[in-house]
Amino acid sequence: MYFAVKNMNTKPILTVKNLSVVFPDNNGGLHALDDISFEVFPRDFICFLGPSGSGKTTLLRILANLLPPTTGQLNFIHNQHPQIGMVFQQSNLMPWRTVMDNIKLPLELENMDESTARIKAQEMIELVGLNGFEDSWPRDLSGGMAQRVAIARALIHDPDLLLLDEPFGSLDAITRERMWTELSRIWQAKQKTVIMVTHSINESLFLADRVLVLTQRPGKIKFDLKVDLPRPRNDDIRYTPHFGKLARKLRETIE
Amino acid sequence: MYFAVKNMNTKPILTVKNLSVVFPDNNGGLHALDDISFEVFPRDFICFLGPSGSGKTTLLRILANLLPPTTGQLNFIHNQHPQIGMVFQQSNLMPWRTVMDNIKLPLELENMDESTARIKAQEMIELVGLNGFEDSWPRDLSGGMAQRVAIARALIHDPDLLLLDEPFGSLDAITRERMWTELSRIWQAKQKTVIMVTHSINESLFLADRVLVLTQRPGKIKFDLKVDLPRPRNDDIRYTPHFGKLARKLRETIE
Amino acid sequence: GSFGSANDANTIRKIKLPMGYIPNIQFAPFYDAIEKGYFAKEGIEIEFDYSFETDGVSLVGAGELPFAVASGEQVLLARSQELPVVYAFAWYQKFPISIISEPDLNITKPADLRGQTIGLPGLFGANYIGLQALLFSAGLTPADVTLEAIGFNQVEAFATGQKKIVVGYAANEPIILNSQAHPVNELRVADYLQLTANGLVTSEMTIKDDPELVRRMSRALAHGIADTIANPDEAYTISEKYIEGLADMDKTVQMQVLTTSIEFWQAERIGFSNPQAWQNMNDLLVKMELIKEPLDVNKAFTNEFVP
Amino acid sequence: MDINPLKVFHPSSAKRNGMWLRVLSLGLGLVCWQITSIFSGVEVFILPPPLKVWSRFLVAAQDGSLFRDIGVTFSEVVLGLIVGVTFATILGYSVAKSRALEQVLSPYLVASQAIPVVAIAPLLVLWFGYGMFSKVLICALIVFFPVLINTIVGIRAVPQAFYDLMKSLRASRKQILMKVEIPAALPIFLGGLRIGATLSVIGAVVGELIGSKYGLGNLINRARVGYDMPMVYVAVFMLIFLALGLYGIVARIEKKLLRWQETFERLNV
Amino acid sequence: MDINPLKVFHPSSAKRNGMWLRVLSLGLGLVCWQITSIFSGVEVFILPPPLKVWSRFLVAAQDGSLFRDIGVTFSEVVLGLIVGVTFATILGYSVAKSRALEQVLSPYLVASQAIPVVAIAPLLVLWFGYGMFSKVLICALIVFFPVLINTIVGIRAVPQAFYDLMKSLRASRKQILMKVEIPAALPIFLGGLRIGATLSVIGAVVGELIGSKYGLGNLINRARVGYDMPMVYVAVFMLIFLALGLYGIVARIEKKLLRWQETFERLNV
Ligand SMILES: Nc1ncnc2c1ncn2[C@@H]1O[C@H](COP(=O)(O)OP(=O)(O)OP(=O)(O)O)[C@@H](O)[C@H]1O
Ligand SMILES: Nc1ncnc2c1ncn2[C@@H]1O[C@H](COP(=O)(O)OP(=O)(O)OP(=O)(O)O)[C@@H](O)[C@H]1O
Ligand SMILES: [Mg+2]
Ligand SMILES: [Mg+2]
Repeated sequence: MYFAVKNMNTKPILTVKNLSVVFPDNNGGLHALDDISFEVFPRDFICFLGPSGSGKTTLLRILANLLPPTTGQLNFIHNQHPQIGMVFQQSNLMPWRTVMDNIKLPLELENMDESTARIKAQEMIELVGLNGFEDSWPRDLSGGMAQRVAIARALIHDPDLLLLDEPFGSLDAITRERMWTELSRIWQAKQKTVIMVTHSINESLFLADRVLVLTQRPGKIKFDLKVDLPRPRNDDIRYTPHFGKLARKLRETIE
Repeated sequence: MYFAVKNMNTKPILTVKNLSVVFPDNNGGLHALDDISFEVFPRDFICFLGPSGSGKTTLLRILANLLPPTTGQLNFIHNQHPQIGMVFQQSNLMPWRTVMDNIKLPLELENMDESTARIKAQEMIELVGLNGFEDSWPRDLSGGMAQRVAIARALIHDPDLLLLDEPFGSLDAITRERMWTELSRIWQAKQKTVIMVTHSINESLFLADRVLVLTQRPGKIKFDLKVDLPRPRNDDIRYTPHFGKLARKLRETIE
Repeated sequence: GSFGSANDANTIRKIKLPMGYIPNIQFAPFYDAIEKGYFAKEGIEIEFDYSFETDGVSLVGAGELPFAVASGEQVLLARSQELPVVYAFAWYQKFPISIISEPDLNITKPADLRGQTIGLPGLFGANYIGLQALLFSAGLTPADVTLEAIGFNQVEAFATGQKKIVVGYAANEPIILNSQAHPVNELRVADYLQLTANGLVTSEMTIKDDPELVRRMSRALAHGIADTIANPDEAYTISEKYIEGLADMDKTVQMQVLTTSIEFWQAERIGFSNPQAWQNMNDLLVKMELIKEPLDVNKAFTNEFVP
Repeated sequence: MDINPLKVFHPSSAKRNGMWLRVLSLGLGLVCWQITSIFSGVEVFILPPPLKVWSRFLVAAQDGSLFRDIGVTFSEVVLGLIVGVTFATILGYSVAKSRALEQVLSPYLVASQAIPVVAIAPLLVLWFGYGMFSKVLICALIVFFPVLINTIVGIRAVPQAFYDLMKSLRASRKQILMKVEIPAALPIFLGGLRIGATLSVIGAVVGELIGSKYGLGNLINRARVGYDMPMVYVAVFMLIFLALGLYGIVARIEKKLLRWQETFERLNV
Repeated sequence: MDINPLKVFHPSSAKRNGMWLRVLSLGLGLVCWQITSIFSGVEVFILPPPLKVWSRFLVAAQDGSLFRDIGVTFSEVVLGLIVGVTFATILGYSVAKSRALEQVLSPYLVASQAIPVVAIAPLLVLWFGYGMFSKVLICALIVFFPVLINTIVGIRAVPQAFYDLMKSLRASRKQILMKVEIPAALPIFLGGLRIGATLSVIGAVVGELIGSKYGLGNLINRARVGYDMPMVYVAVFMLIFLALGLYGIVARIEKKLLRWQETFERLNV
């Protein structure tokens, strides 16, 4: 058992400064995010918590370079956008690709050769428990199965930065906890940086080093919680007093 | 405070007998549901719990008459399909309708006059906390907001039977609990029957009279739990020993 | 089907007349005859129909219409396919096709065409038949020249120098080209061979059921032609009423079209068909393999109704 | 890494830009034409310069006959469009809903497109006369197919989820049609209508060439026979304006009904 | 309430049904035709009965000239289709991506459709000669527009979410094109191709009518001038078969590439 150690002399790989987003609408624009600033260090696991409509998805879209901020800055280390694995809030599978082909898409984009790609994809399929559905079309999957395909797709190309938008939202308790454990394992083994949006306090405490809570629209950072629970965390940790204390703190800020 | 009383001499409004579903596939068909039988009484609030892919959505689709079962029977009282309000797993909003128009769709189908419909829709919009977004297009909503629109749409026409497929999946803790309370209130006030699919043990215990647990594919009913917690239930009930006991029971069957 | 017959002279008979071409100064005799009441006097009211020649002949053959204006070879071709059409009145006495060539080529007789490339609308119709007739008259065959199908764009092809020899109507393309300052040499088919040309076509049924109608049509038309020949200026003025846009066109050119056409209408007895011209046409079509075996030309035309 | 500030979208400025671009593009076209007609060496009576066409237009406009021709062709085009679109939509919807119907009808539908009008002209004339009716029929025939195909493609692309929703609400067939199928198929259907609108103009001209008294197709014929090339161009331009007008109407309808799509006004495509 | 057992779908039996339906429908069509030609009172040389057309076909097939005409028209149609589709796809894609380009080009694109070929035939002939090229050009021109419009509609219908996904994976423009835009726009694009395939046949015939030596359009002209109506019908049928063949190829491609759609084979529509 060890503690996640924040190495204070590594440089942040991402600095977000005074970020705001205004969407055009009919009366003066909709303020989605307001003056967001934070830093992300290598190997951080950050969770964003916040009410519906507080701009969490918008923030992830900015980090993934899918949306330019209205004002503010976003700086990646070496001014270079890292390789990203993203799970969108909707599973976002291509209906013309089978499960297998959806999962190996990122490898295809890297021009990996077909047979290696298939082997890797098969591993991911096993990881998310979808053996036997390799050749199914997305339309024939259940909601949770589609989400698992999306998770597999985000992880397969071993990205530096994982951006996860409620990735476990429609998974049952068991599958969800299995995925938590898997994600922790991958994060520790492969030295990834993870930024994840979630609704679940338990989930954020189980997984994150740090939880950032956003306010109601326009989203501002209301609370920055360092999660100093020992790792690896397992199910028992939820019944420890420290966990309870952190959970209560989060619950209070949210309310 | 009172207990939900099962009136044993009322007749079931719905009897499901030996229901099975096999989807065609390339090797012998995919068994989604196997030999499902249960009865639903008026004013029941039933939750289905089960792992991803166990056939929960399939079951709701059969109850809504969207899919014929491969074998087995489904009998509604008086052989008449009741009026249904359904929340789908995907929010299923029509992209060419604004929030307001999406919510009042069921009233339009009943040919309610426009002004009354708008007033009712406005009430629902307030209920789900979307004031100010009446004229937004679905593409400009956040995931949770879209889900709330879908919930409003399912409730607006005051249906006899509510079929809810993970309706609160992508809502944050606060909104979710507000919606729980609202749903309980509506259920009690308006004498509805509710069949709901969920992943959350807490959610099922907080809301249901009865929790049915499905097995891994093919889905069979593995466990039928009567939830004899007093109503109205509020947040405190979660910390009572009886709640804890029921939760542990469910957790054990699921694992 | 059949159309009503038996009219007394008092009732006006409405007749739809397919002209085979769009309104044009060449139809001046028809306009003249209407304007001066020659048709009305015969109890006939003409409604012009400017559609394709073959459609008109088909409809006459089918008994749907009593008359059409068409060329002689059409009658033979149609009869070879068992359409009972009969040519009752010869309007054009001479075949109106010309070979138009650059003066530099110095083509003055059909034999000069040997080895040349010739542009014509297509390998069908009056242009094709006229050209073949001319080639045969000089002992040439189509194999001795190169034929290019260029559509009805002879003027453009010639004016831009794309084709140095084209086939066209004597009363049309050469006049237009001259008016655009393009001098041309012209070989007229009519100068080498007598062939039957445009006239009034009717059917065996009409002749049997209502010979009087055919006679009356012929009479009115003969008057129109005679008057036009006698007084082209008057006919031109009348035509302006019937031809949309004629007033906007270059009058000297159009007048020249009319006077050139009149050369082809001149006859001792207006409307009379020359049996030799029919025989020649028959032979030509057989030679061109457009009809399999010679027809009895005497059934194809009649001079019985010529005034 | 600096990222550009988000540009808030101004619909009015975009519209103004569009206008300018269009005017500029048309002006450029005219200049090109003038230059070609001067330097290409093509004779004036084959490719007249724009000014000559313009003055021919002024003359023709004064005597009123031009407007009668425009009126005739316009009526044929619009009537043909209405008839063709009506039948195509009804049939397209039925075919989209029934594989069996498609099997039975598709050979005939394709065949109806491949038959050259000239070939069946005598039959058309026999059955429908030389009047406006036969031209409307030809327009309708040529409009029919694109609208049909796009109706089929549009209806088949309607997501199953919306049918489920409507069925769960016990919607009638008519309600499903009105509230789901029409709006969902609209983008593709309107694409078919765009194609149909321009093809209808072709149809009218073809019909008029077979045989007619008035109309712009007839005017072209008349002018060509008189070697009045400027007039041919005037007629061609009237046809172009007719097509542009119809197309513009469809585009306007599209803009209004498909506001919810607005792919362009989204922030990043 | 009893509910019918779910019927498991058998693709092979559906296919067999389709064949039968099609044969039945064609047979019925022939019978109708024979009856019409007997009882309608229309003369044989305007509407010849099927048997007469068949025997004319046998005669024409023997001397080989029919196949030369078919070959010529076929080449024109296919080449025109290839050229038209290529340009339409490239331009449609560009226009779908740029509102400005659309503003500049759309008047010309619509205009190009409204210009009757007959009116500019002399120019076409002048610039492109009398050979196959000008016919291919006309085919391409008529094929162009439907494919263009459907490409635009198709590309614009691609969900934003897939662009987001591809961008997050740092896909290149080409990869976005190949892996998202083409497959997503395919159903609508193939609809355009269906329309284009049949229109291309019309284009070839129109082109041949302007001036040609060979080809089925030319054959129709020749046969009509010779009052050989059965031959006209033989040529018309060859054109129909050509169109049906091309359409069939597109339908086959569609079936193969759009397996994932399979709206029909879904359980409840
Ligand atoms: N239309 C279909 N065709 C073929 N198989 C299907 C179809 N719909 C569902 N299935 C299969 O049936 C099984 C049950 O699916 P269902 O959607 O009912 O699961 P679920 O319990 O709702 O799961 P989740 O919690 O992940 O939403 C899955 O294995 C799925 O792949
Ligand atoms: N493209 C857009 N145009 C206009 N408004 C938008 C757009 N995208 C998001 N918004 C608005 O921005 C706000 C924040 O949306 P966002 O999707 O980031 O919320 P969220 O925190 O992810 O919520 P949820 O938990 O419900 O998914 C919402 O009010 C939404 O309506
Ligand atoms: Mg979100
Ligand atoms: Mg489900």
